Amino acid sequence: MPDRPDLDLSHLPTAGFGSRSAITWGTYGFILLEATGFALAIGAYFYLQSRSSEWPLGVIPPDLEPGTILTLAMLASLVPNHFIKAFARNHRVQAVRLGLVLMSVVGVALLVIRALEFAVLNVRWDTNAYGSIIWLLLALHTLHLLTDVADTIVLTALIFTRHGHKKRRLGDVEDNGVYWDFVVWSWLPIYAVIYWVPRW
Amino acid sequence: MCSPCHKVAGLVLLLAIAGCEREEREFQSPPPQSGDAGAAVLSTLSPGSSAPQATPSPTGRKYNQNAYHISEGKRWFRWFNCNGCHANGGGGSGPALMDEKWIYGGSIEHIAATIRQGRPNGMPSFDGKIPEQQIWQLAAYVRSMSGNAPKPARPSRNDALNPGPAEQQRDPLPTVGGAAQGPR
Amino acid sequence: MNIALTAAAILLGLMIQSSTAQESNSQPDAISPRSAAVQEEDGQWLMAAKNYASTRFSGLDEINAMNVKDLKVAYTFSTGVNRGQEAAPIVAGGTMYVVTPFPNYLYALDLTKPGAPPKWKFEPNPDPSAQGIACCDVVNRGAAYADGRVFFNTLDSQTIAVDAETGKELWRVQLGDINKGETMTMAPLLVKGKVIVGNSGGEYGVRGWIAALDATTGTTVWKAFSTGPDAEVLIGPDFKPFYAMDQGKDLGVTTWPPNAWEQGGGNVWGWISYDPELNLIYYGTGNPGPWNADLRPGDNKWTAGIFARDADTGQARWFYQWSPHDLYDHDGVNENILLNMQWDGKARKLLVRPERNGHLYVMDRATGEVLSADPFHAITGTLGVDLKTGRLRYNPEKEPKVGRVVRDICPAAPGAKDWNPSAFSPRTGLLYLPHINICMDVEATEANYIAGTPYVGMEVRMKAGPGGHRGEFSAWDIAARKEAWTINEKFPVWSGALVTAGDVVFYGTLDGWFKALDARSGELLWQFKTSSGIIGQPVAYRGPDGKQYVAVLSGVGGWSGAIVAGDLDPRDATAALGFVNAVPDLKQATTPGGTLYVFALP
Amino acid sequence: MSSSDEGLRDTGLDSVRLHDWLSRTWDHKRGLVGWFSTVDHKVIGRRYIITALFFLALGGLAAAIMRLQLARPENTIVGPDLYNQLFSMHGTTMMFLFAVPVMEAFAIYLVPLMVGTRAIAFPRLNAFSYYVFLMGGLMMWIAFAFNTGAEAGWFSYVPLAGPEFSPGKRTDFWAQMITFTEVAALSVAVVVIVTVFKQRAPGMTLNRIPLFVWSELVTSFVVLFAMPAVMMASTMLILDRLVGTHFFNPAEGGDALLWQHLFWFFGHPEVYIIFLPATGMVSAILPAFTRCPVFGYTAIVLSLIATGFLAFGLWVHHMFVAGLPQLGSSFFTASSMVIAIPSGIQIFCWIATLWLGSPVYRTPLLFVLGFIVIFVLGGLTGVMAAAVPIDAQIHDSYFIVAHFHYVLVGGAVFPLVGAIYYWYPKATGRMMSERLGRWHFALAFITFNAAFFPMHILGLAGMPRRVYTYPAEAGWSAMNLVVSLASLAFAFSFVLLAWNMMRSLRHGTPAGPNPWTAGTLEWATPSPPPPYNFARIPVIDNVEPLWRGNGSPAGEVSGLRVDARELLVTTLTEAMPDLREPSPADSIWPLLAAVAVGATFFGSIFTPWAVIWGLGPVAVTLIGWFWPKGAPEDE
Amino acid sequence: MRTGSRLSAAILALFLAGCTGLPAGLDPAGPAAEMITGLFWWFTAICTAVWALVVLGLGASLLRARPADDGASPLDRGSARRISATRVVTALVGATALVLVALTISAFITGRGLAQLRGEQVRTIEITGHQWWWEVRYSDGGPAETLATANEIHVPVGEAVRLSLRSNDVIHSFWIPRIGGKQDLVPGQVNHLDFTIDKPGIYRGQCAEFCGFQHAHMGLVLVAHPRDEFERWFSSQLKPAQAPRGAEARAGQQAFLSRSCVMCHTVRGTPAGGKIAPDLTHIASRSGVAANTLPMTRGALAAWIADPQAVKPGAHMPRTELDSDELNSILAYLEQLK
Repeated sequence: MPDRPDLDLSHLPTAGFGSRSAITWGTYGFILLEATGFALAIGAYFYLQSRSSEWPLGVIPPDLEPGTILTLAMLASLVPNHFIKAFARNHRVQAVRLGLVLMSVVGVALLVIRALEFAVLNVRWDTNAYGSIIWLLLALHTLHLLTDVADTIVLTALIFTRHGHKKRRLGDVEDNGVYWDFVVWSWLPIYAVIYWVPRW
Repeated sequence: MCSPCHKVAGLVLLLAIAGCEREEREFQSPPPQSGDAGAAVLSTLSPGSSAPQATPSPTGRKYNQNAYHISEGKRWFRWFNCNGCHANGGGGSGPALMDEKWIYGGSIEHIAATIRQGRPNGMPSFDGKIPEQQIWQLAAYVRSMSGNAPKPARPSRNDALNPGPAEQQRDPLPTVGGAAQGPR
Repeated sequence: MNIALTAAAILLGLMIQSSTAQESNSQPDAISPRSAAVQEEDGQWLMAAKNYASTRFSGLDEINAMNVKDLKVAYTFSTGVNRGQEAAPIVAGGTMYVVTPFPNYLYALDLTKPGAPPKWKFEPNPDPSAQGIACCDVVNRGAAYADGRVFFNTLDSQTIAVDAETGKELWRVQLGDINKGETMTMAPLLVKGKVIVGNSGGEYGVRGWIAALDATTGTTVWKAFSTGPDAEVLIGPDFKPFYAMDQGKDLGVTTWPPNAWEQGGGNVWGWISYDPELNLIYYGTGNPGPWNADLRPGDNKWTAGIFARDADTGQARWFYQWSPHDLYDHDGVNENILLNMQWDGKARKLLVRPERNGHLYVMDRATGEVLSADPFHAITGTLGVDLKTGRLRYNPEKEPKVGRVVRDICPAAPGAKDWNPSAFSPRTGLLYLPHINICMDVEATEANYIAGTPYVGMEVRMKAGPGGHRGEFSAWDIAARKEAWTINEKFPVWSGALVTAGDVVFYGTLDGWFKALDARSGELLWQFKTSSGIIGQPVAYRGPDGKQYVAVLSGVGGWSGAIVAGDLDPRDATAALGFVNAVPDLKQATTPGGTLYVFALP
Repeated sequence: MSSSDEGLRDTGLDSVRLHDWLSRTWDHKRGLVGWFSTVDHKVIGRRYIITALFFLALGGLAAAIMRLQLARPENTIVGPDLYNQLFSMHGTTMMFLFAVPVMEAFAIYLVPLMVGTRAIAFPRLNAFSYYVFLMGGLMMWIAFAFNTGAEAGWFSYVPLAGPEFSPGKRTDFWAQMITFTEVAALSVAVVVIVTVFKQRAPGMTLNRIPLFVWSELVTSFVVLFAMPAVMMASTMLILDRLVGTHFFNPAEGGDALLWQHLFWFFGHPEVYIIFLPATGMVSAILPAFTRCPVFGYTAIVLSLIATGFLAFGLWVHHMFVAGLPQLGSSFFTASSMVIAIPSGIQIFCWIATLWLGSPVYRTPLLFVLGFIVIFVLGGLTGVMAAAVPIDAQIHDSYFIVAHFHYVLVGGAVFPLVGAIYYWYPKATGRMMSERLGRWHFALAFITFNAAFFPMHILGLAGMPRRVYTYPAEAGWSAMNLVVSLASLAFAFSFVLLAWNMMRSLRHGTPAGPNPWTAGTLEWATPSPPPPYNFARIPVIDNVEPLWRGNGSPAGEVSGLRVDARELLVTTLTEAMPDLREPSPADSIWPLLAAVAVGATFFGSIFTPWAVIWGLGPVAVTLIGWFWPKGAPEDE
Repeated sequence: MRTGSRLSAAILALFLAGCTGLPAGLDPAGPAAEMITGLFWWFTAICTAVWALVVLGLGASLLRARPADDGASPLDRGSARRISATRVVTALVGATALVLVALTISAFITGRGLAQLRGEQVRTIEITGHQWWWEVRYSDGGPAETLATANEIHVPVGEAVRLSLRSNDVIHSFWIPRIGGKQDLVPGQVNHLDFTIDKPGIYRGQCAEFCGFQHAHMGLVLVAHPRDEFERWFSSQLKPAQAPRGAEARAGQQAFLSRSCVMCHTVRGTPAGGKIAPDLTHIASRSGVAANTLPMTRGALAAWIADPQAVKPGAHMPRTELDSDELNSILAYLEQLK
């Protein structure tokens, strides 16, 4: 093949944010398939509800307090998360570091509240199908929460090393923020289903 | 090859054999073996210094480990109205079977003998009414109720009203009372 | 409607209200609950229900609401059997007769001597195998005394007559076959020289019957089955049931799938009352078998109902079915209290029945007409009784289904009250009711009939009813058709009740308290902790020393206490046909026992 | 610390030095660790294809034994227990371990080449997915060898697969290994989507994407939405079996049909996950052998997308006789009919392509022609099955067995075999034997029809599916014998293929870069392609870029680093150059992570606590995977 | 080519030898089945035509005469004909859509027609699927007309029948090809299948949903009688079992009641009341044993009782150790249970 360099691309940047970056699209892909999983689990919940003459099945609905506190805390965490994403875009490494430390602490705190949530569901997973499906929903979301909190902690550690200044790592910070948004927003329908649907 | 490799290989082989035994679906019982019932000794007491000998039978071992036999036993347990008296292991007019107490011995040979012969305080004798293979299957299941069967072979819940944690989720209980225990 | 008419209607309503209120205030004389079935008070206790009217009312008034707080143990006696003690001690002359659960020892205690030492002990030696076919513990509900003889049943289906003085056996007859699951646990009733007995085994597909035995020889005078052709049920030309649903030929066959009546239950293991004026005995029939109602389409005559029979011939006079096509194991064997009183302004011969389905029935005992059926307990399983047709209306949402758990059926299988009898005081006009406040989740399953093994077809898981307490003890005003008072108990109340002319009500609890309440207010006046849970029937008698005594057997067991008596495992919610799940904490509250407690004022 | 802007660029390098540099940068290390560390999509893709074909052989072997058993009435070669395991393993293997992986494997191998990029997106995730797939598949078959094979069918209907009726660990293995292997499928889907979205050669606008790439893109999206359903279902199943949940226990508020809804919400799209890439293969093969661009490019792309959407609207037609409300069934009849339209459009476009072009009858084209004849028949019996009254009669009978083998073997395996003949020279540098190929085609085509056509009649004669034997009086014996003989012959035709593939590896005629003078970019690289794929990334102005006058693309780009793995990232729709992103180096961590995840899944078959124990190793391996090592190519 | 045609001729011959007349699925025995069969043939005709046209089109496109290669770029090949090709393809797609609409509508019409066949007056028969046999219950009349039998359904000709289908264990599927259609038996719900039989006769079917080891041997038989014959059958079935006649049969009854038979089977009128296996009260009146795996002959019955696991491996009927006297007496007893 003859060498015919037509298009010189050496001026192109080596990292981008948002939809410019391939990694972000990968994150979107995983968010999409996980959201599908959530949607199916919620669909299974309503399907089981439609097949039962009473709901919940012979037990009282979960206590509201821990779940509601967690929901509010998660919504509040969207604010620092938003700023961390903006700091990362603007390459403000120190601000990103502080923000990630904050998010790690918040994440761990949320996991603690989540543990309390399991305690007040008022039903065991093996009591009946209602118990099974709400445990599944909560466990499914907890898995995502846990993953992202772990991810945040690792990222926090990473960003304090020399890699912290790499634009690419800041892109990772942004992706982690995007994923956190997903963890928060996906919680809202699950919260509604676990805590409010049995009260209708 | 290094000796740890041998050990690992040996372990894998053992697991594999266990898996094969556990999953075998043996529909047809071989003719009853001599010594199957001989293992049952109901008392730990014996005059003199030597303890009574209780040797587990190969039949007992086979049924004890096999998931299919145990699950068939669970089926017979309902079909033959064992659950009428013993409920799902918690007992009723008959004693609880999921606990650690065994009036007439807790080895599979004892349980099989109890089903076969009946016991004086109300346990009917099913000799001739329940074929030998099913007796062993029942006995294996009854043992699994107190967790005394390999966990992967123990049954899980039924598609029925939930009576509590299934056999698979129960912690194995030591077998107390009633009989001399063979090594198991 | 115009205003005047409305005003008149309201006025009328008020008048009626105030008049009934007056009536209930002016008791006890305005209602005359006495009937011929109530004998004069003689200080004895000859039959479990005290009298033919089954009032469990003692005319003794030495112990009253004022002094009951001083009640002390006079003596105790260990029966030597640690199973459920459901019997009523029988007092005749200077002797007390106590029959124990299996192995059904019969003790005679000499009341004339200090501490009431045993006079003799009779051991009937029933077949131990019978223990395996007793659905709900190896209980016995008491003996009966007549003419110097004591009669009682053994678990392996024998009726035995013993000389009251010497303890020598006079006769014994084998009435049932344990290989079919047949047992006997009920207290016999002596009527006109006949011992009336019935069998148990509704959970084993046993065909129920009642029989009258000659008291001197033990030979069967008549025997009436609860299912099958009219000839075997002793239904003849005299049979005049009030409601159309009970009229027809061979309903004991045609209301069953072919041959199903042969394993149809309807056992007679509860209480029998007797009206000497009408010469009728009244008794209930047990649940149809199996519990799974899908396997026995039809009304399943003559189970879960009440028979009135001629005491001499056994011929049925009328029948009424509490639970046609019973869905919930509601045996119709509870006590029938016979009262003569004003009803709707007319003097009537009544039969009062607190039934398991939670309704208190008031019936005309001459005709079998249901006059009222008021709920005395929280009910979800049924929607009331249609007084026109006499039919119980089931709640379609709570009908057990095959393969699906139906939740929160109230009352549960033991009913709002089980066999544990209530007591009626003519002084207060109140009926004192032990309650079981338990609901259940059930799943109907396939049921396999194997003779001598249980035939149930239902997975049951019981739990505390509304309010979370599992028992209640209440007083029901029969005339006013409403509850007078109620107190909650932690555990189901499985003991009988006793009321005395001293206006004190006695009952015991599963965790071993023996309690005395003010009969009018329900106020707790006195309580004593016995060695084990109480499921027995308290009695009152006048001792040879002229003092009033109150006696009760303590010893947990029965269906409700099976978890303790049988050492069952609470991890299995279905243990003891589901009862264990309702009382998983009972093992922490009490232990097995078997002790007679007798109380007196110091 | 070096800035990435400082590396050595390809600008001005002559082709020899360019090759040296790129080879040094992109090639994987030698040795066992190197072998397990490679993230080269061609290596991974090749392993994927070979593994999938290996599972095809196992699945085929299971089928052959089943047909031996069914050759005569009341035969006793295998008993019901083994037979049930065999057909369960056959279905599970063919669907989960062969068809989906092989279709995704072709994407892994070909998509980066066809879109003109040096590596697949997320190459480590790609490698991870392979190890997951391999371990999942192997564990399933090893379990079978130890008498712990799936026994409740590939569809594992509860309650038969539930805790009460499937004792032991057999179904546990099935459920966990399904969840596990679907992790692989989902990972590949994300990888393929991002590769197509962000790594296309400059100028490859949406309407210049090769149809095969389109089909894999749509397939990947279908995977993304469908696979979570089966993972959810199999997770519920294992929970029911292991920890006593009640999802499928009707007594406690669960529902047996919930399984079917979830399973078929995946299971029907699954058919299109297999079929769509096959249509892409057809659309790739046809132009090469008709010397004519595919007729109706836009129509075909829209058909692919429409099929992808509609695939989710017809799962209920697998449940027409399960007792669902009438109205719902009518809707699904209509939707099942509608999906015939996009398929019809593609068929007509292909025939039009043949009409317009000048066909050259080489083996790949023969298989495509065979595909059209067989698949159309299978599609039409599918239309019959979409009608509720007819389905009520033929459902779960051998008619349906015939139908879906016509669709899946005819619709996917025939194009796949064609694709093997077609791309074999690209992957190996040698041609397969044409003579043997023609024999193979003739044998496969005839024996396939002889094996599966009579099944239609068997089904109508009342023979249900999944029976291990049948009575002689039923009158099905003669036809079953024909079916069995033909099936064995059909199985033999694959031996020819295997022989041809193995023999040609050594003895095939050297192929050169573009033996078929095809038009898409993969033919612009040497055969087999070097680790870096393209010495210079081409610039595209056409859907068949190599069919321009001189047989090479419209242009090339420069300015990319050669001393570090660097990719050109382009914009989503217009494929304008946007970023030069680094591409990860080889790593052993994906393998370790797959082992950790695999061990967790394996452990969870025996105890739910394995999930907790497994979290640690999984976390460690994932951190090891993502933590930058400081080597320049990682930056 | 020649080998191909020879082979197809051989296949055709085998088909003709294999089945007398039409396959069962296409030989309707009642109006519902007739409608389904009609729809089937209509679909088959259309689909065959479509397939033939496609294959013809394919052949034509391959065989059409082509001008010599003009050496132009393949990109430009056929561009002249593209417009006409577009028209043809568009038309074909339109035609496809029309055909599909027609087929969909005809499917709906048939579906509605099937729904309308359900009259008001129907006889309901409850079918319960078990691993691996069919429980059949008639409970339309009063409770005393409730009848339980197994593996054999009797219906009167010309009467609308509604099957009420449920399962006690796993999913089964009820399928008798000649009465048209099938319906699953799903635990936890009740499904229905409606049909009418026109012609008296015996119709065979079997479970169509995989249900475990003996899915292959879960046969059932439907017998359609004229009405009066049906009534006779029904009333004879309602009667309890015949008392054994003869010493051997009496011994057989004793053996039956004292061995494992009594644990599972019912013989009405005796203490045997097992409900987990087929009701044997009138077993000798049925045409098959072991869910119609074997014909009702003494030999088959003996084989089945002597070693059920050899006939149906994995079935729930165990082998009971019987000596030959016991076996013979039990056979003698069962043979009298007409």
